[in-house]
Amino acid sequence: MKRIIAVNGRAGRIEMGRQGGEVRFSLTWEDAAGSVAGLCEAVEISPGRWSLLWEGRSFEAIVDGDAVLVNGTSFFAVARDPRDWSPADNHATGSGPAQIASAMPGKIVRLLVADGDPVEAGQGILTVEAMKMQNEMQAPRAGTVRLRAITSGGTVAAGEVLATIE
Amino acid sequence: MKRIIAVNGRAGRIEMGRQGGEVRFSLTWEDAAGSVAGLCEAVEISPGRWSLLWEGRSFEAIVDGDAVLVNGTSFFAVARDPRDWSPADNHATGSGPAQIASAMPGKIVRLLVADGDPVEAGQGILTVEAMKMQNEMQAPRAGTVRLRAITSGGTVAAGEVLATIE
Amino acid sequence: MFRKVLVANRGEIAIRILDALRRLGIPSAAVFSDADRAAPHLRHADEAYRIGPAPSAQSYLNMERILDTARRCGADAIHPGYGFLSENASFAAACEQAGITFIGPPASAIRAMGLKTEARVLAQAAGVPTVPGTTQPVSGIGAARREAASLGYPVMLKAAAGGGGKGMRAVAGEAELEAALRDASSEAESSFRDASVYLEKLVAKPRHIEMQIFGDALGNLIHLGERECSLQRRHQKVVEECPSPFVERHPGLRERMGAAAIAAARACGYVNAGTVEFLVDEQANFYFLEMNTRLQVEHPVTEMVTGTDLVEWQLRVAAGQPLPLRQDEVSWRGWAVECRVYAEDPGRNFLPSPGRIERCEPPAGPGLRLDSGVEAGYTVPFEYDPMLAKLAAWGSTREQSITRLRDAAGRFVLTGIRTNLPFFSELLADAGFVAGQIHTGYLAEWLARRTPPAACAEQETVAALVAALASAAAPSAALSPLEAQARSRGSNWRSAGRDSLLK
Amino acid sequence: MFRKVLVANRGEIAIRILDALRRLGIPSAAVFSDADRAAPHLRHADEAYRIGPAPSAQSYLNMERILDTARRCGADAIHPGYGFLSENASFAAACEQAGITFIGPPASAIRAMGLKTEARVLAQAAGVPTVPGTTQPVSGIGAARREAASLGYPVMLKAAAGGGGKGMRAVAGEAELEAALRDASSEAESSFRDASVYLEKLVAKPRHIEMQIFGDALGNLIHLGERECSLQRRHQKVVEECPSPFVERHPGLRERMGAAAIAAARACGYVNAGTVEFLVDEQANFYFLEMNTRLQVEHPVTEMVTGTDLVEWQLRVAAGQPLPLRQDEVSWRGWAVECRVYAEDPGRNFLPSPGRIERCEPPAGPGLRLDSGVEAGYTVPFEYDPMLAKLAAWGSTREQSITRLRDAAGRFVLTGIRTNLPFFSELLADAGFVAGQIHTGYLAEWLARRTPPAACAEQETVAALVAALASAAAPSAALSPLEAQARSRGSNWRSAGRDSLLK
Repeated sequence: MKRIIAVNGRAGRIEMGRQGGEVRFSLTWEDAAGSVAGLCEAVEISPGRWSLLWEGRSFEAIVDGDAVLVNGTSFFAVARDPRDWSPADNHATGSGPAQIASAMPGKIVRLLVADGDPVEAGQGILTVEAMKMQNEMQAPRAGTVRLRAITSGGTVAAGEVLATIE
Repeated sequence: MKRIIAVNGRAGRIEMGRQGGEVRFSLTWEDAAGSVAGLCEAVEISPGRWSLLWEGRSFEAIVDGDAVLVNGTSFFAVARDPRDWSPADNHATGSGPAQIASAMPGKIVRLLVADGDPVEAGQGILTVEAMKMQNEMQAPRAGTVRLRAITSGGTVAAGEVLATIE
Repeated sequence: MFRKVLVANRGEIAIRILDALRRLGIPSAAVFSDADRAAPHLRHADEAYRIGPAPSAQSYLNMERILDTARRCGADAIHPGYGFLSENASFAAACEQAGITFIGPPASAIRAMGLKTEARVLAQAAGVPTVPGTTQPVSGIGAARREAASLGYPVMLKAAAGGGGKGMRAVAGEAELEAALRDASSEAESSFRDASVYLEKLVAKPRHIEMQIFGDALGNLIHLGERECSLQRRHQKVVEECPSPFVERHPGLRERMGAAAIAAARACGYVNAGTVEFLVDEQANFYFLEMNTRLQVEHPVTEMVTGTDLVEWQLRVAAGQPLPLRQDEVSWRGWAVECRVYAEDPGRNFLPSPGRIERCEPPAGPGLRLDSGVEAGYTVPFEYDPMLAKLAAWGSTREQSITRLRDAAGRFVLTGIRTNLPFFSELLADAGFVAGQIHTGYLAEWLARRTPPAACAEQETVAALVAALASAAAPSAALSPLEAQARSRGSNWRSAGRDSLLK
Repeated sequence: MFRKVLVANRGEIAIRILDALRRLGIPSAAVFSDADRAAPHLRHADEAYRIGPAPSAQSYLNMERILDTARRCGADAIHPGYGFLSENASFAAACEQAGITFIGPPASAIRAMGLKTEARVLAQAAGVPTVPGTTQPVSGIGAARREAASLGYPVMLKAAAGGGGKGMRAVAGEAELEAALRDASSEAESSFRDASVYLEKLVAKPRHIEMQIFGDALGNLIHLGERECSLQRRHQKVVEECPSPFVERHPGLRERMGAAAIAAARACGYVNAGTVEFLVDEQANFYFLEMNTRLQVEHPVTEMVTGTDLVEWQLRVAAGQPLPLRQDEVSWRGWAVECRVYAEDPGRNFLPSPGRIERCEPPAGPGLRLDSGVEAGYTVPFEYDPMLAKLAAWGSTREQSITRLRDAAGRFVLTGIRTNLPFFSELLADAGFVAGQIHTGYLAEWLARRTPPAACAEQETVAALVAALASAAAPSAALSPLEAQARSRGSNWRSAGRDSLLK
């Protein structure tokens, strides 16, 4: 099995194969800071909870969305089958209008511009409130703002695109 | 919705219907000790965990296999759609050879009789051990014992039929 | 005792109080907003009543609705917890008028301590020290020079109408005074349309140390020692401990601060649990800041060290019973440290992180205490504050209590949302904190200077392996690896971009 | 301190020790059998090594394999926990020979206390009282009359070769003696092929009270007070507390029992944690029973009341450090009660209930402590003992600690398997227990006389409603309602049929 992986922003490739109860693996980081290969025993104790024994060392790893909690330390970690992935996937974020997405779920407490307004880079577009804290979303570049169907007082989900800058 | 229910061995019938966020129900016990009808608000908080508000009172109920834990007290409670159930279902346990099922998962530590032996009521058939405790399974009535494919040292599941008395 | 007590709060403090009521055999009623139908606190109560829609103003702050609910369900007392209506004198008065016991101080005491300028005058009259300074605006540079000289440098210029750090200037010596006065006045003018500024002695590296006091209706007033709450972020306490390492090093200080706190409380006719907050300078001078006329968030550390149950005391005292202990029966054993577990992402500048909790597996073992408001499967709503739980550890020494708490923070598995637990794992290992060398500015300095710990290479490898193994079972990867590469989480707090949160 | 410590145990006690090692910064190694690959204790250790198949004899009792694992992983000390190899003098000696520190007493002390008859002689020689009686068989009815008269009635006839209650007769007065001697001898003959019987003073309604002692390698020996462990089922402790309500009522008794326990320990050159068990009669006479030369299951209640960490002490003392406290520095505060949470079904005569745990949601709040060996999703194996966790509560009074523990037992959600938590909810409310009127036979009497509480009609209705609501979502019902009717669960312990469990 081969996977392209990224752990806390560090990219690499991993190859592994089951060998009896054990997993033989070879991990190569793209930053060329070295590679690591070995044999470990990995057991999924209950859904999402893994126990790994690797050269005597005991690790607990818990899958938490796109993070993995290893002995209490959280790593942003994703893996993808290279066959499911084409280089084109990487262009999605690079081009087109800049998107303004909510960093957290919450309620829109203020719209600071109107749809179609010209905006400067860094200008406040709207304010989202959650848990008694307000977070101002700003224009990543200058342009014309296009508000999605949002209203002051409405609720938003984390990552929801609220506006674009054209 | 109609259900035939049994709570800690007490049988009854329940009819209920959603009414907005609330459930209107009517429960009749077969022992004629009364019936109870009312309106309650039932929410499944997370899978298997319920919060019920009934005339102001707040209850937490957790489904635990064929039991329901209500505010910390466990009730053996099953419900069945009357359409899925025919009176014939009740005859399964009444007739045929008597079954000897393991009361707990464990290991067979001793076979006390051989297949085909005549046995008295109450005679020990085999001994199952779990958690340092041994439990002797006895013949519920006199007859000829038929051992299933079991061996001393083998493991058994809870409720597994180990022998029959013909 | 009471026939039934309504708890006008939510979250961990509602559960703390509801559990105490159940243990005392007193029937309890919870209240909830529409956002809280699934909240755990309902299931710790005998009864639960809806009091309105999600916004606090229409539910947990809705006095009429809460009083009406209490009346209708037959409650003869209301416990307000902390926050919400707990320091609302009108609510306490409305309870009194309705013949319902408000479990807290009399409305008059809340009112006396509620206006901070009046509280300061009241404290001074009771002989409790306040930060030296003028209470009237300075009338010009000449007057400022004279008053600053009599206070002694360094001094602080503060806008009379001020707040939030605007119109404030620290002045180290007379040479800086004129320019500072000009700047502060100008900033005060533009911020508050009032150029008046006044002078206060500057307290360098102050500690925030507070005294827990308790009074009964028979006139007894005692203190239960101090809590050190100097670790603050944006004026919010994040770690509290009992006793204070500073007070421990200064014999007699606890007694002097305790006496001052009791004097302040007596001056306003205080009954029930209260906390007198002091600013303490490096020379062990202490100055009255304000009085919190309610149960404090951080009461567990006092309970652990004094062996008391302050919520039980609140109920008993509100029912007219005497305090369970005399002052000379109060004793302190060992040390307790508490951290406030919040739904916030330390990896993204402590941005709120409401949402569904997948796993909630608290640590267990000697000396640990958890006061929790959440459970696995619970969706933390975005409408209320981000506190999920309070995790505290007792130890026979300060070192042992810190070690236990740090270890527990690292082993607390709470997934689905982000929490500040990783922040505590690191902060509780900081040498300055472990040495007890803290002040109210310490945490901001620490956050600015800290170097994120290098990732453990073995753990990084295990994370990669498990991500790969898990992907074999269930292909997730909504992000491409290059997108993923742009994201990082965990220890990179300082570089997480500029602070875009508004208070 | 040690380079690395191997913990030769499993379950909650392995976790208790591994956590203490981690907090002290000492690298740790766990061991596991094939049945325990998924057990939580592996994940509390830095390293984990397989030591054999499921049966204890081939894994946790496999001395060579454990020693070899310690050598190969570089451990310089082994903590045996309790049970398994903890009281095995040969293992302690083998560790000593291999240059590995056995964290416990010297092999010689284990050996001296291991043979119960020798231990009794050793205690007598050290001036520690044992139950008065003959140690030689009585030679006939005349001798029996003389000896019984000198002991004073009531007396107990015991088979010299006996055990398990066979050949035992209680004798209230001389009139009963001759018949009782005949019956006892005859039963002894048929049970053990040895008709010899001897006489002991009968201790009526005895309490089991034990003293925690601790020694260091420098010759210091102190006691940490007593634990009352009189609530037993089949000679197994089920509830333990510190202090003992009986000792509290008898001024000076703690000091006398403590001195006796220290004398017994000193007589065998004791070092590290140990427990001297006494039988105590209603007149506060106490008699040496035996010494447990290891950490005791119920050590948490002593820790909670004395504010100590006995596992940490064990490690420090084993590393040659002196005891952290002198006798006059030991203090007791409040009360702690513990219950042993077992995988057994009180509704079916306490039948073992291994299997998969679905939910594991321990209670939280003031004064609670959990020492747990399990988690949600864990399958409790049938190969080992049924202890899942120890739940304990501290309170400033005995009443408060009992109330907190009872409440916590009732709120502990542990589903998928059956546990004895409902049994504790009921037992901890028993008036006799609450009054502290207990003895070693109390629990058997209580189980025989208890009336199962009537089901709460409202809860019964809710159970029916939720069963019906849940069936609408997922049709289960492997049983027809009439089959289901035959089954019942929960409170019907007494009528659960005859006891078919063999010891």
